Amino acid sequence: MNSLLAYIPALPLLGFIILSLFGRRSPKPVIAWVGAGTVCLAALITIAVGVAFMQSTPANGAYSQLLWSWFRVGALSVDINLRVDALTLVFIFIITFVGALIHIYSAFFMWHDRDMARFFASMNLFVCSMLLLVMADNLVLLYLGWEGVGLCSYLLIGFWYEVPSNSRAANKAFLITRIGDTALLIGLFLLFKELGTLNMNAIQQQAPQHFTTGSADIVLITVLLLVGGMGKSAQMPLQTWLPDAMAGPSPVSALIHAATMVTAGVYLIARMHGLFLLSPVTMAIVAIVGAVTLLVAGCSALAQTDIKRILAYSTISQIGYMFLALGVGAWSAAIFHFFTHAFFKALLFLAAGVVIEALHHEHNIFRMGGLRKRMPEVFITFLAGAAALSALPLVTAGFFSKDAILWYSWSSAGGTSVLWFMALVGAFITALYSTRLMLVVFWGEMRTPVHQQPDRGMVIPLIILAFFSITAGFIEWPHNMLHLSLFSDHVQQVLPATVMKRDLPSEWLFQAIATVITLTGVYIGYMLYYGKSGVRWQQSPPLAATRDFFFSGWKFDQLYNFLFVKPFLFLTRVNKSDVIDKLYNGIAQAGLRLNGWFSVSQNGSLRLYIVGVLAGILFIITLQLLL
Amino acid sequence: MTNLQLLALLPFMVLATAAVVVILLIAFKQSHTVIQVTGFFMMCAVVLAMWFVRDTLPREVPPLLVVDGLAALFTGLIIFSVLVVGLLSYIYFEEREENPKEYYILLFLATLGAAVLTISRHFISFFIGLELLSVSLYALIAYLRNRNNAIEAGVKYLMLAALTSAFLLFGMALIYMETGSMEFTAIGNAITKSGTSVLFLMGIGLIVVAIGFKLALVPFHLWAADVYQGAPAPVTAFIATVSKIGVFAVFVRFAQAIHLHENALAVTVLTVIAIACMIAGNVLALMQQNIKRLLAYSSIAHFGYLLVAFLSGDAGVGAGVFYLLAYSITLLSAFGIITLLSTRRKDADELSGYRGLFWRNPLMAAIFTVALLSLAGIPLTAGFPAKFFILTVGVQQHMWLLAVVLVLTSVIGLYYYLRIISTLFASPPLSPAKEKSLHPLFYAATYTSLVVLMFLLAWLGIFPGFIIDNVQEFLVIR
Amino acid sequence: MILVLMIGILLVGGLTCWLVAQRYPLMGRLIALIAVIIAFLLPVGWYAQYASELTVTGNNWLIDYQVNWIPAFGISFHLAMDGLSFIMILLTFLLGMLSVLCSWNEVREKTGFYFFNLLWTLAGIAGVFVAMDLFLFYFFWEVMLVPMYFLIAIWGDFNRRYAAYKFFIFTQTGGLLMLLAILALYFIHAQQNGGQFTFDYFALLNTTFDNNVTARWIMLGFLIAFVIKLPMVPLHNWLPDAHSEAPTAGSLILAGLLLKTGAYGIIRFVLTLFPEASASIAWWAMLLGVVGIVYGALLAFAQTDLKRLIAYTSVSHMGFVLLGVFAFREIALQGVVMQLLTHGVSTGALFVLAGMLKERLHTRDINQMGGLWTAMPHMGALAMVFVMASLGLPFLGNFIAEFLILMGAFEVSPVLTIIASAGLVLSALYSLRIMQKVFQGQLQTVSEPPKDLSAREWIIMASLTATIIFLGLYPQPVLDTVQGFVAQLARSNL
Amino acid sequence: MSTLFYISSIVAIASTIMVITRYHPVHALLYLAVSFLSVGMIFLSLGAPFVAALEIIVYAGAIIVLFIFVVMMLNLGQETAQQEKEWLKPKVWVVPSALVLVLLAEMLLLLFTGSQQVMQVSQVDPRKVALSLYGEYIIAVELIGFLLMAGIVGAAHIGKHRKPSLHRFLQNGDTEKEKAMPVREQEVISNEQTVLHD
Amino acid sequence: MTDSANMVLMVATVLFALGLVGVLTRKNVVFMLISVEVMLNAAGMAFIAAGSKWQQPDGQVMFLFILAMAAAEVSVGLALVLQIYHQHKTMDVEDLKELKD
Repeated sequence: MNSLLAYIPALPLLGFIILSLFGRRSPKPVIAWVGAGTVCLAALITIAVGVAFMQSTPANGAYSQLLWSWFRVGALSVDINLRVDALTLVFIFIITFVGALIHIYSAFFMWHDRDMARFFASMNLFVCSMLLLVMADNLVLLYLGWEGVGLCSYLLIGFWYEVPSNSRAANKAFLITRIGDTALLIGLFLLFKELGTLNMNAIQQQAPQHFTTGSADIVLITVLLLVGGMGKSAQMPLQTWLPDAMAGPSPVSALIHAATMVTAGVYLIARMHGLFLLSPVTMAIVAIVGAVTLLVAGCSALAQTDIKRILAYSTISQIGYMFLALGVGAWSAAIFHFFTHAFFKALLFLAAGVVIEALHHEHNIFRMGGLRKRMPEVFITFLAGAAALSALPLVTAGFFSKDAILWYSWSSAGGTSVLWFMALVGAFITALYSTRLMLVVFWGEMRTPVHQQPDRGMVIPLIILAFFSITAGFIEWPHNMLHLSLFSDHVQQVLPATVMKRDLPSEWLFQAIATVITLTGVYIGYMLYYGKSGVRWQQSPPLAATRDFFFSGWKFDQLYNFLFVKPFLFLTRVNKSDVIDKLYNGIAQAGLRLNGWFSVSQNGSLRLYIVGVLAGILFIITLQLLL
Repeated sequence: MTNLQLLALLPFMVLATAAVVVILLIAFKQSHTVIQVTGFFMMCAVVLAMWFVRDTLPREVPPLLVVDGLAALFTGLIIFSVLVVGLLSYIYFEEREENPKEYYILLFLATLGAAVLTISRHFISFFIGLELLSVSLYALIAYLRNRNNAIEAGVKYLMLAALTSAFLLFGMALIYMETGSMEFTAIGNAITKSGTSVLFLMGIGLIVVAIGFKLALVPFHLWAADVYQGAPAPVTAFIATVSKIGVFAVFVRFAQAIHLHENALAVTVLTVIAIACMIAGNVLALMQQNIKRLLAYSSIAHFGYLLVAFLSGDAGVGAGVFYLLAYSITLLSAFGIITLLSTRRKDADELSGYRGLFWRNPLMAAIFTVALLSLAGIPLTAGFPAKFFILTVGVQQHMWLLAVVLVLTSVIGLYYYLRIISTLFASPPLSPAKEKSLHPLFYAATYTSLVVLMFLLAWLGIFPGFIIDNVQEFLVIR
Repeated sequence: MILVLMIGILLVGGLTCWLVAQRYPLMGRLIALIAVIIAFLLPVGWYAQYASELTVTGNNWLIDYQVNWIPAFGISFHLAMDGLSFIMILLTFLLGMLSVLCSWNEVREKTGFYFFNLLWTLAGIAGVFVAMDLFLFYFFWEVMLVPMYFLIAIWGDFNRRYAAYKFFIFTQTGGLLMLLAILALYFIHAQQNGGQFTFDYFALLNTTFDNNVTARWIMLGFLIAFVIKLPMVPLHNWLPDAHSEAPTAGSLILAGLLLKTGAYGIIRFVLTLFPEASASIAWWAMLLGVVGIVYGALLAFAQTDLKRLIAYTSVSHMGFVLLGVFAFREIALQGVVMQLLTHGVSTGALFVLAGMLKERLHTRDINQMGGLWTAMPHMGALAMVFVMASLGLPFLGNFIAEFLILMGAFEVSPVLTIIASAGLVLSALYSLRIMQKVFQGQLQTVSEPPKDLSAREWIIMASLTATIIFLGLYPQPVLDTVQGFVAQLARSNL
Repeated sequence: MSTLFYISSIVAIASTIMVITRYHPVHALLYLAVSFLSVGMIFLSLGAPFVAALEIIVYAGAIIVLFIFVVMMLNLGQETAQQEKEWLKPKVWVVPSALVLVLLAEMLLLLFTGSQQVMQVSQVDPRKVALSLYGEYIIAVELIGFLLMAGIVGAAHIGKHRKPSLHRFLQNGDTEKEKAMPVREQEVISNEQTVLHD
Repeated sequence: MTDSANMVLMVATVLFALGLVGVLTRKNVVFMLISVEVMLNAAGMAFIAAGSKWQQPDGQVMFLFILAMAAAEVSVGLALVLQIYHQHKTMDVEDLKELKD
């Protein structure tokens, strides 16, 4: 199996190379086949690898394949070495499998776009980078994938580059994640300085001996890694790029900004759990960041009108859950939520894409409505996704993963009631905005006519994803219901089990509360948005103000604009022509001025020249007198 | 006077004869061409004579003269320069209606004066050589007397030269008064015996005035630009090279004899003068639009550099000689171009006239460019090793201040050299300048000699070793 | 001998170009191309033949050629090549070939003289990289300036004369100070070794300084020359003007090669000749490097002139070099060498792109561009590659370089490295701005859209792209080649 | 002897002051003659009768005549005096004079600090002068001949004027000057020949 | 001290300075030439004094040469004066200012 690993990222890479070199002159079917086919093949190989892995776990818990030595300098030795263990397997499965579905969907979705080749090239490159990210055995290679996905995200957000706002959004996404990336890079330096290696396994092994728990170094390292994760995963306070990133085509949002790339932060923290466990402070920070983010983003999602932005905020919020889980040490719960979330959020985005396409690129949900009848397949799959998102009990995958997080946020050693409460409020909000989305888009009267029905090729991926949105949760049941823990058993080959508090109340109680809250959310949403009542109640001034506040994403953009962008622009504008240049020009000017003064002496007057001679002799004689 | 002494003076006698021969030729109403060719061969004869007598050196001709390696070097330089100046003069003066014949008398007399300076070891020969040079130069500068500026330049030069001659004489008198001798070596001995006195120093100071005037050192430099501009181009070349070489030669000899470098006062004065030269020369040239003036300013700066070598004492003589050689070749090629481009009415001294020269006449512009680069001290040209050697001796003698000033001021210098160069290479004006077709033979000869000069510059720039070795060999002859 | 031949071919080729082009204007470029290719093949072929032997002996110095030049002053014509030199020579001729190709159609008048200057500049640069006699080094140092001056002053843009002056005067100031320092070193060495006057690098390596102050002053003389070339803030002001006004090939050579001579000089001379003195100012140098990174990035972001923008990015990138060099760590020094290579390639490529854009649009103002991806997708894609290289994206060589530099420097000064890393964010800012302003947005041209790359341009860009990707994915050969020198350097400076 | 020296010194200084302050050129030249005469007296007092004579013959005789000749030829008379009067405002001369005064003061100061040994003035008779002139300094004499030749050729060339109306005068001027030194030039050439033959 | 060489020298110095004043203050070229003659004469006087002091003929020999040189100089100088007068109709050196920066 080892030798197969390289093909997983290599196939999409091949697709990228073919498409970028010959894509413009290739006919569309070729593009589609190359673009989607390579990823599908990768998915097949992944499944083969996965099956082999399940059947007989390799000796050291991982497959690995050394491709070539990247660079070796002194003590630093970095190889291009792929490594697949249980955790990676989950990720590459999602990446290739969901990725393959999205690629298939895109083949139809992008059919009419003249830059289809560029789209698939970027998508393939993305898949390749993302695979490298999760398959890397050392942090530098991880960083390569990390930046690579950033690049592809940038390329795809700005895919329709003719619209200036799109390229602005792309830049913003790249820059904000870059801040995180840089922090990550510094973390790497610090790690290397301390441990002398960047191999992740080696780090995990050496860290406990090298660092004492909670020491400044380890806190610093983990915080830096965390910041890196926050950037990629759009966590507070680096979350502002994700809503804008929706400028890209819907499949992009589905793949990159919902299913895979944005969870890279989760992967990183999970992967580096050995370090994080040594730093309780950072763990607490992770949890708090996650909790705060899920609330803030959830509230923002409530007020959005753009369908994709709702989903984007929802994504931020859901990743907040994952962070929360990571922070309280519920490693497998976090990864499980990533697993289920990938399906339903990808589904929601793809479905939204179909809707938007069908309504002449209409993004505003309040100009949609009544699509239930017109687009039944879409409606049903969307409903499955929304249900999973709002975690309707038992029947959706979202319930199983989110419930675990809620439970652990109280019960794990790192959990507290506050975190639990925040998560609970988040669940309520999630249910509320999911309901709002469903009701406004699919019920009510039709405000924009549907002008085309989705292709079959687009619907099939939707159905497959909907299926998984419902059923993916069944592999992992809460302990008190069913003793089925396929997922956590698998993941815990790599990740430690969650440490629990003692003397906990019954888990049933929590599940009941969560269920009630979720249903309440759905109900209130139904009350507020069913029919035409949706708009009226928002007119009162305080509510409107709150709505606007939420709508703008808690004014983070404005804040950053004021704090960073404006001063930066001011600084660059003021110094556009380089102050230091003034200095040299000043010297040159002084030279010319001096020339002017000296030149006066050359006025052609013989008598002045004689005075010059006199001055000279006076100087000499005076000097003689003085010496 | 023994035969050997006479033999040693043979080159100088040939030089003197040249002047007389020219007079005779004029008397026999020979044409300009004949005079020119004869003069050329006479100068060649001087060179031959030098070659002929080289084995008898060093030879003292007490009390006035001494012909040694240093003298041979400087005289060689002078004769070389005069050869080129003579060649340039033909084209230049033949174009003008003036009678050019007496010019050669004066030219050779001035050369004789400069040559005498190089071999003088006595105040009298020093003084007479200097005056022979000066008096001939008065006439040479004002030679084209119908151009107002020539007369003006002549008067300025004459007045200042006479004034500084008076200073020189007074200074000499003071020294004589103090030491009882006018021979350099005797003065040196007297000084070592009794130490320097006030009068002696004052005398030195006054002599420095005269030398400073001739070498156009600050603050005695004010005439330079006006005279360079007003004088005919070949004469300017002569002033810039021959006259300065001669004066520098005697200054070196004098300074060596009286151990000037051990005198704190003199060193201080010369250091200040050197710095002032480097700064003033370069700064004055910055915005100059007239090439002849600009070269005047640049030569002020260059003699500031040369003073650094001078101040290094004996170690610097070799560097100084090399510098003067490089400088002379450079200036001669620059003035050669100016001469070639000058028209009947006006010298080609306006910078604007050079615009785009490279595209009209690449060879000429190339020669000029190489000359300017050499002045700026850029490698591949003679100016670079020259400046390098000076810096070397400067650093060797720990004259950091001078070395740093030299470096920084040559940066200023770069600016105006580059300014000319970029003018040469700028897009040419629309009207094409007409080529001269007069005197194809001499035109070609001048051209060829300028090309030879350019290659000399390059050769010296790349392989200065040969010359340096030879200079060192010559300097040992003393 | 091969080194002499290599330089000689360029010099002779230059003259031939000039002479031939008088009669046949279009022949010049062909001769130039052939000359550079031969010069390129000479060391490469030589290396291919002897590489195996070299690794066995472990001798750093691959070729050593020495003849007397001016014996009176102890000056010899001493050329030698080690791994570092070899790498720089390769870069020189790679970019040299591309610069000839760049000028293929751009320069239409005075071609002979143009290629003469181009080849002589290359010869000077090549000479700088292999000269092992300080006088000879200085000689070549200056030789590369003059033709470059002409390239800028004659074939440059509107403001060319100003730029050319500035370029020349800045670099010459440094050069002359270096000359002073060389002389001081020469005499100190002679004093210690009983009057044995020599400018030979290997001999001077043994100079010891009994006085720290002297050593520091002499070292500063060298350093200033090199950091002006590098350039280091606040001595960088010649660069934006020179780069933006130079013709494309000129910018390519300036950014790709001339700046590298400064870094090469620091590594080769400052660090080896004055280990203690350079250690004593290391922190300040690193600080200035970091200032350069940030300051250059800020200015790059502010520019609207495309070539100027790219020029300031060079300032920023070269800050990394300074930071890395003065960290004295093997990792950082390897990074510096990588940075020299990759920056040469990536920034060179950006300048080539800017030149192509200017050829098509007749402007360098990015506000007048926009949406060019639509018209020129290939160029857009290639621009994307190099923009990404400039912001240090992995896959591409610049990342390796900056990563190694920062990693090495981090051990020495974490704070400075962290600030330098902020430069990475800033580099993203200015780099993306290029893409955003030039290639994204609506196509602005009213008339017919500009044509995409021609075959010749493809060759240029493809070779650059291949190089940068190769360096990004498999930099080990380069690292191994310079390993010997760098490791020794790091050891002796620790 | 000393009385003669002092008196003639005072006369010399006084007349020199008059020279530089006169407006009329001829007046100035006359004072110059007086000054030269008194300097000749000083030479006499210093025991140098030969040069005292030459001073009077050449300076007062030849050179001043030359000046007067030019002054008369150019007709510099009352008009020039008037001009000079206008030019010589205190504004013009105060500063330079002050500078020179400073110089003078400094030089005198230095002279006073110098050695003060008493000089035994003794006659240096013309014979001694002549012997050394035509003995060891013979080359200098020849060179001075060349110097005069340069002066003559130069003056001849520059003095020429192309305007026909003035041509005659100028021709005269040249011949006059040539007449002033004909002997010397002959001397020069003969010396040259002797040297060559010896 | 009456007959010390210094005394003569002082007189020479004074004459020299007076000549210098003349050169500096007069604008008429003829007067300037006259003043220069005064200076040369003063220098010659210093030589005579020095010659007497050392009882050598050299001082007087030098004086002779100065004399000859002064003559040559004056002849060229006056020729120039003639030209100036013809061309400029003035003797004022301040009018000779065409050559300048």
